[in-house]
Amino acid sequence: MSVVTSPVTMPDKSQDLGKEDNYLTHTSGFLSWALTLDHKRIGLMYLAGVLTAFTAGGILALMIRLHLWNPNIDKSQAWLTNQQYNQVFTLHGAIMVFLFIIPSVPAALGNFLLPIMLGTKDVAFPRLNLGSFYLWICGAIFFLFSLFATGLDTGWTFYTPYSIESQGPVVAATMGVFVLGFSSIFTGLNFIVTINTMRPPGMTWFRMPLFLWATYSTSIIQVLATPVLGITVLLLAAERILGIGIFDPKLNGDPVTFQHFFWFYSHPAVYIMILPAMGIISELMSVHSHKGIFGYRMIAYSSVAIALFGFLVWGHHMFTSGMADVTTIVFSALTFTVSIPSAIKVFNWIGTMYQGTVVLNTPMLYALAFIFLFTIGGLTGLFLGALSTDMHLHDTYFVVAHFHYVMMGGTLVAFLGGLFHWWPKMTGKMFNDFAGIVSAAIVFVGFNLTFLPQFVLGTRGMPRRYASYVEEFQQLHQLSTIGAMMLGCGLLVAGLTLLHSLFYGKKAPMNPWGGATLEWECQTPPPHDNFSSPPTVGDPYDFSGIEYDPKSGGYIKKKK
Amino acid sequence: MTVHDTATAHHDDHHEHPSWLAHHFDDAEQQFDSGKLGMWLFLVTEVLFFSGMFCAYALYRNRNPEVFEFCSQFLNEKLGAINTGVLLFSSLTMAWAVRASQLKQTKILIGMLGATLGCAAIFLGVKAVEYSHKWGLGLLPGKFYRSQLENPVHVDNNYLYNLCIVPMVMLIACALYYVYALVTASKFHLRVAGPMVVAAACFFGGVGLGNYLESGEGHSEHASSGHHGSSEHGHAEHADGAHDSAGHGTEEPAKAKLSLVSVDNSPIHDVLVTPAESVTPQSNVNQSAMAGLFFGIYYCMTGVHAVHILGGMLVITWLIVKASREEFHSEYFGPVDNVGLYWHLVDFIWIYLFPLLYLIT
Amino acid sequence: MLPIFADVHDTFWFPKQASTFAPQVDFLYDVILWISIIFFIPIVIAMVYFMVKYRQRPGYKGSTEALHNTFLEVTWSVVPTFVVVWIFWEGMVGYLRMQTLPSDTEDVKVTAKKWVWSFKYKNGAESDKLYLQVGRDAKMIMRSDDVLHSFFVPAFRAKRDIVPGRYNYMWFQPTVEGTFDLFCTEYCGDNHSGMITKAIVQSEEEYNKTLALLAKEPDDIVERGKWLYERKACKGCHYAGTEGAQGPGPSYNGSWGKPVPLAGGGEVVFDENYVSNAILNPQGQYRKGYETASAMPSYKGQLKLEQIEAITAYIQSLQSAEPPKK
Amino acid sequence: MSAPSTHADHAHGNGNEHGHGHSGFSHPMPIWMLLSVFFALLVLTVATVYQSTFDLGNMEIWLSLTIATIKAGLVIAFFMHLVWDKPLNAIIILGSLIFVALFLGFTMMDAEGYRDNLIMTSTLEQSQPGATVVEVSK
Repeated sequence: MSVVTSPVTMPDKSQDLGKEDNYLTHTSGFLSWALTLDHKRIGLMYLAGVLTAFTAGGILALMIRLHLWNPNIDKSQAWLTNQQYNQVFTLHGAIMVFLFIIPSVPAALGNFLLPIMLGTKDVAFPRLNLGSFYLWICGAIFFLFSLFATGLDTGWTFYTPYSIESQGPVVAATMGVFVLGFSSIFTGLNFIVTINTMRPPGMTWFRMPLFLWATYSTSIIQVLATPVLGITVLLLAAERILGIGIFDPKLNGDPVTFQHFFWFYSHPAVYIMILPAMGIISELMSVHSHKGIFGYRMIAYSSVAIALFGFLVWGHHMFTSGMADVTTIVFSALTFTVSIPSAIKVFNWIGTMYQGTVVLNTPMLYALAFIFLFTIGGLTGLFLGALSTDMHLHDTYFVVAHFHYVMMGGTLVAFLGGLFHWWPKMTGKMFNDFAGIVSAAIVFVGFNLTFLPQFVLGTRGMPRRYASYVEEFQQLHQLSTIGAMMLGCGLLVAGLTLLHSLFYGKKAPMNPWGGATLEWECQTPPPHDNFSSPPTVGDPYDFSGIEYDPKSGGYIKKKK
Repeated sequence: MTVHDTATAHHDDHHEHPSWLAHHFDDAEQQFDSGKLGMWLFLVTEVLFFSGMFCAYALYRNRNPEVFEFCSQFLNEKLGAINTGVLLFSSLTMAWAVRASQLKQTKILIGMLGATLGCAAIFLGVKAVEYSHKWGLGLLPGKFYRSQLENPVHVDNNYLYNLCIVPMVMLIACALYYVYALVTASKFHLRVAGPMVVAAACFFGGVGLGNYLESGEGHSEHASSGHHGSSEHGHAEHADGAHDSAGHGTEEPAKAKLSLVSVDNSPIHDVLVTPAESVTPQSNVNQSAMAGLFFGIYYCMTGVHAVHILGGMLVITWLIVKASREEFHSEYFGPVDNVGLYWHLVDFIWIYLFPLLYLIT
Repeated sequence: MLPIFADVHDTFWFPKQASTFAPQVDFLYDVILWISIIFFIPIVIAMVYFMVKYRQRPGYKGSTEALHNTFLEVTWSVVPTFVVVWIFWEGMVGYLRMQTLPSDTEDVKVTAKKWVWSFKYKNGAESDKLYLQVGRDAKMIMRSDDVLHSFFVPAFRAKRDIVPGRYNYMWFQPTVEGTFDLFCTEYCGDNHSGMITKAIVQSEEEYNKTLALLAKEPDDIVERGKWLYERKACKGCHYAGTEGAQGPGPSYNGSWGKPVPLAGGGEVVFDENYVSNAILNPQGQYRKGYETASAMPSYKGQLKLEQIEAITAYIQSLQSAEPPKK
Repeated sequence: MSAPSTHADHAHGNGNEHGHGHSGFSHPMPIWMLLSVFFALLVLTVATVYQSTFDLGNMEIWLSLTIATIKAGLVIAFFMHLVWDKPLNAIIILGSLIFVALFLGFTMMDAEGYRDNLIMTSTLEQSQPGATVVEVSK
């Protein structure tokens, strides 16, 4: 544990490159990273991990889209066989959900930011934090195994009884999910404890940045919902190995019960994915508008409300599976309750821009793209929440488009925005803003081109998970494929922009955007212990007196 | 899970950090509160984790109550009750251990932790008897279910011996460790090795106890037992050949076609059975799609619970090591307290499992 | 004005409205669409307007004060609440209409199996396409033989999962004669996307004629083989066409009378004997290259000897065709 | 929640010499209380075994669950010393029960609703891989 030697007291404005002591240079060597207890390094390792997973999942997505260029009625002309196609979409879903989206914002950005934003030295349980990371690695290995073994083809939902009789390595995949679940639980647990017990003097609940509120709400879901996923996949594994019969209709088990179990986690999981993204947007909108957030309390409360309501609506994934009528109706009614807090947030974000000073840089453009895309995602949810329209749209491309608007147009875009926003803080390097803006534009256009046609496909009745389709759908599919290629290019540009900055980027100032939260009062990149003395906590959205300083290229706080 | 006893004795802060206080905490109380809150949250995840199985239980019991009534009689409620008592006692010793750690009574602390460990081992020993007995009868989960009711069954119980292999190895290892401690006369090693030997031996005590209750006593009573809990001891299965038609008035042995079932994954067990169709009211229930489902749930619930016991034994051993180094005192007893919370939760789960599985009438 | 997307005709946006449910569903869809547009357009306009008006530029300095307006916040919480309550209500009413079975219905027993549909009618007729009578309420009594499936006819705006271990029911009333796509929309394995058939809506007269025809087993042995092939779930896995399509099982085309390699090693001649073995006792008869296919069920007790002969005759009749490449 | 932790000059300078002096957060439980809780639990266990010998019909499960809940309550309140703990911890653990109830409640309600549609498999061929059945006539 060489990492925890005593930190050198930081010189306040050290500008000598190479000699600077920060969390990146504090110690060196492979073990100093592999065994680090520093939340910032763990966050960075998570970041590398989730981005790798995202690349893998993204390549699989492009394979899906390329395969669907043709209707593939004639199998000999098809690029992938049906079995291969099924494996590709299964792994695309599983990797994106379990390895990328769920840990993306909370585990990668959250780990890095949460203690700094809160003004503490570390999370409450640094070892547990490292443990979660290794659990994530372990889960990723299980998934890799599924990828290279005979091929998992159950869909990421593992619906029984297909998952009981499928030839794929379902047990390995479920173990992967189990382990990843615990990784997620421990992260959430760590964050809740950190926020509850370690806030420095002055950091009251309502002085917390909204990102922390969002992370806190997310953590509640992680702790409450993920264990149910754990037991579900464990029972599924037992079902395959021992044939216990709980989910197997051949043994009088009930597949609908599996769906209840699965969605009791997996619906709240949707909020694990989107809530931290909303937190990021709250930060981005206010910092880049240089304007206090509109209706702070409403946003904070709505995060918690979404987290709690999120537990009441899982049944809307099962409207056509033959649930009882009463349950169906109750779930439909509850589903609509979630839409309200989400709507409130959108209005508040727009209200934040009013009369502010809006800087249209890369993070802000991603944030604006988020609002556009997330609003579409949210509104199309109304079609699916209403029972009679859902009877038509369920399990069609409409659903596919809807959740990609929320998960990808929402979470991914916010994640990218956040990544660009905090990149200077994390790496100490500024990226090329123009290239970033170009990437945001391509991603935005490409995304809409990919998924808008899918809404139409869905209303026309194109079912999900089809390796081949009726020829009348071809044009729309091709449009979608073109969009996907474009989206891929946009993401590539974004990635290259960030990579480029690592090597050629200018040195980042302490506060490049003019933020008022604590991480901007911390050195860039932050020192090993974050704050040598407890920071003075003020209003996280008080931008008065923060002014641009041409000398350093960043913002500084003028004393009033 | 627990608070770090981090050995990182560094700090350039204003106040000194003692070795047991992690560098990122301000004071002992903050560290304790964090650890405790973390533990409670972990317990929440445990509760929800088990709730999945309770949900499955409730669902299928509600759907097929007769299956649960029928199958419950194969569970020996005496063993269940004994195990409940053992776990309750271990909870007592664990709570006492927490008290001892707060008062820095090292000897009592080690004794109490050792007692808890021993109780856990007894619990597992009894469990091993229960499991192996059921396996021998073909009372297996789901599709492997092969029970043939209360017909003459000859159980050659090799499963129990197999289950005892690992504990036996553990016992030998602990004994060797104890000898080593004696030889080196190290106070620390003696303190650790003592409870471990006792605990490992307790497992076999549990096996003996279980065997006594399962075979010795049940024997004389089960001849008159019917199926639906009309008798106090409904576990009416194993017996030797003399009992063949006693529990089964409706059937004439002469008509019975007997099958010889050999299960080939272990030394051959010859189980004399009648085909299911000759059994009247239970024939619907006594099949893998019905009773098998119950045993699927039974093994999942008790199995996952047993895994938690094992996990608990590991952390208690860790506590014994720490306690032997005299690390705990009134400002630093978080680990004992938190492991205690975990242990009580395991007990808590069993408090529900016992009546729900064993006491259905 | 209202129906911008949905229409009684087959439009670019929606399939034809071919059941009594369709206009209701499309109506609600259109209303929600309008509501969404009414919310979405102002949001985007406000966003773009603020982006331009308050953009950072020399000589402009915006306020930094955090705003908060209770009236506004309450308004934009309460108004959407009423809107979604209405949407919920409409959706529920429509759903209940779909769930309430009318008393006099034409019952069809639907069996879904990997990856074929089978429809049984009152007169004992059986088909792999769904025949319906226009203007008459049809009730589907659905069960699955293996995994989850889902019955979906987009033109009817009707969908319901088929869950193994239980019956699921649905009903609808076709209003237009014609042929419509019938999809399986719940993922069911390798050939999920091939589990497509047609729903054919006919006039009363034609419908009765079709049923009568379907109820009769053809006399010609080859025809009968084909008839059985289509009805006994062979078609889901074994292709018989010449277009080169391939299923999870070996194709019926070609290689008749020639030796074929077996998965377990060795060869066997593709003849009457092999066909009947493979039908009655598929385990151990898998052809090389098809081991990974999902297991074929045994047809012991399901097919009579002369039926197996008819299938054999049908397979034999296909021998001239070239075997498709795997 | 962490209000007391903010007074930084908490007296813990020499951590090894604490002996019996308790700082603010350790509350050793008296032995008589531990023992009496334990005996109460034992008595309840005997009671629950005893009640199972009567045929109480539907009441039986509720009675045994009630006894189990009392026992669980005793364990939580005293052994886990929740009564002396911070209210937050109590809220957390009791709150989790709400979610358990939600989970069980909805799933059960639904299963009850479609119960009539189920096809119960009453006879299945009992095939077990690896088992050979030899028929012996008596």
